[in-house]
Amino acid sequence: MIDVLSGLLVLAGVGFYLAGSIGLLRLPDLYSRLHALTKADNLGLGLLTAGLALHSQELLTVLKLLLIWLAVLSASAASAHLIARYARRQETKS
Amino acid sequence: MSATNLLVLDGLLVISLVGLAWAALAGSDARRSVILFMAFGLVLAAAWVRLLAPDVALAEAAIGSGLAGALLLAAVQEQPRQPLAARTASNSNPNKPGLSVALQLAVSVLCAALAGTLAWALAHAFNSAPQNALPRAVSSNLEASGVSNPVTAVLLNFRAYDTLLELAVLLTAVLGIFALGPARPGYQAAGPVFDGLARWLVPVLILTAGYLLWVGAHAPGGAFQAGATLAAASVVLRLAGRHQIGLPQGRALRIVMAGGVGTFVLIGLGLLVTGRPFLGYPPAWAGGLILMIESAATLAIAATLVLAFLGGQPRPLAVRVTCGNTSATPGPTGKPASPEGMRGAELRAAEVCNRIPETQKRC
Amino acid sequence: MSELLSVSALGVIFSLSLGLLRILRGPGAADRMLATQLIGTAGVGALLLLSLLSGQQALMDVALVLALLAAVAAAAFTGRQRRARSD
Amino acid sequence: MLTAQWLYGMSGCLIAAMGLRTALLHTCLLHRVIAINVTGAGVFMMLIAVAYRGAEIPPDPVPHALVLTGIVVAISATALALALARRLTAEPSND
Repeated sequence: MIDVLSGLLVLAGVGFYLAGSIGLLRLPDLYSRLHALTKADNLGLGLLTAGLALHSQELLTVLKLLLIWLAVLSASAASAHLIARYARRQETKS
Repeated sequence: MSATNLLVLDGLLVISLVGLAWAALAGSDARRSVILFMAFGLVLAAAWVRLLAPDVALAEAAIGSGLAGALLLAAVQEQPRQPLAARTASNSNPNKPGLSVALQLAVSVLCAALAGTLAWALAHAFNSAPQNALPRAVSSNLEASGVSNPVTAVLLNFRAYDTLLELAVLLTAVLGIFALGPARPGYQAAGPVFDGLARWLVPVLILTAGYLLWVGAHAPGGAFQAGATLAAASVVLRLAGRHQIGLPQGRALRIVMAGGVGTFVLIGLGLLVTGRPFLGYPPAWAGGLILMIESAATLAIAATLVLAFLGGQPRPLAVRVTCGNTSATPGPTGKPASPEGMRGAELRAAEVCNRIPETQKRC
Repeated sequence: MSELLSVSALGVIFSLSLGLLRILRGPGAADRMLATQLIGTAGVGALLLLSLLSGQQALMDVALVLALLAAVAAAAFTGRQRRARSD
Repeated sequence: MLTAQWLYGMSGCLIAAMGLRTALLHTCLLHRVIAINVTGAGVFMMLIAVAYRGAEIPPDPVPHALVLTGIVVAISATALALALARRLTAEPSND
């Protein structure tokens, strides 16, 4: 049961990864690509870590997975903002 | 993983690596090249993992993509917006340098020949039976080395001389950077988003550095990875516009910088006095001594990498106060600053201030 | 289960190589930096999967360092204004 | 015969040669610094490929230690090169 659930979560995570990267490749401008990227960062890795955490037995591993996800989550939020602002500044400058 | 899956994985990684390296080397836009180089480092870390080199992957993740990227980006941002506008004004196309076609061809042929020779040598190495003498020597002596991670055992016990000399190289490099002038100016205070990022990223980085240092004895990790992670914490603080980035000042900084080599040499000499060979640890003490050396080396490496990011001798905090008074003193100081001199802090500060107009002239 | 994990790892690596296409295409520096972020995140995901597949606990540490340093690189990219020299 | 060893080793050769060519021919200092780093990465790939012994046998730790040392030396050399380049462009008598 747990195996099935964890497998489904991992697969869903990979799905979001692929969706995010296809969006990054196909969407027309920077800001919409930014939107696609955050899906891969937040949901893709989030679901993946959730699936892996269900799969693992040790508490330390679960905590590490949680830390990694939180790190990527807040780093991607902050860097998405910073990159968008950078692009915005470049636009207004030229 | 099945063999086919692994083959697909290897193929994707290798194609990505060669493609990224080629793209990073081509073109004339420096910012593009730096970003491509960072991506190259990320993929390279994955390749190290695939080749069962997690220690190297850790170092690559911390240094190759993160710190080297930050260092190169800081250098790019100093360049003029238009790539090389001033310097290649005579050259209409910066891609085609003034070198003659014949010379370019000759260099290309020589490099191709070098690649061929290297490939031939590698093929020879791969086809002959693997030389197992060294790995066997490592694994049979691992018990006595004081640590159970074979890479750490090689770095800090079996081939400790290499690491000692490497720390000396680091010290020399940072002294060279010092001699080239003062640090770049700091950044303006960051907005709330960046500040929030720094607020949690810095403690986590410091904690991770401590963890990597500790875990290096029995699992991938160690002084290099820990030092790089610690340096990243300071780099984030610097980017966030803080004045205090955790770098000690004046004499304390010098002690930390020299601490890696110093601890190493002192322990080696101490062992020599007790009748053992230089850096030949007694097995019972080896673990403790290695941890001691690694701690000092971590701090020294971190200080070196932070100073490398600053790009020169850090200005003493007092300079900001005294600069207004001393910068009126005329006269450019033509000679390079010699930070190892015996002058007092005020004199050094005055000299740093004098040099500011000179360095401001860059394009 | 391990077959599923290994296919997932391939999927993540494939998404990483899609990110590589964007980094090669550009056009702007910000686009390339976005793609680098994706490569970093995909690398973290792939490392976690491989860590479970191969039983190497250390790969989790590599993933952690990769995640943290990707944040540092993004911070360094955004080109913050330098202080005036006379501060 | 190990396919992975050949793949990574040979592409390491290729990358090292490409990097060396750019380091010698490019006009921009920053590109040259990046090129030297790429050359180093190619050499590291060769070393790690030599250390690889297949999935079952643990790899040779000595090249791993060499590469670790090499990575740290490479970044300190890069930093020194960048400081020199900065100084070079700062000199008014450059051109």
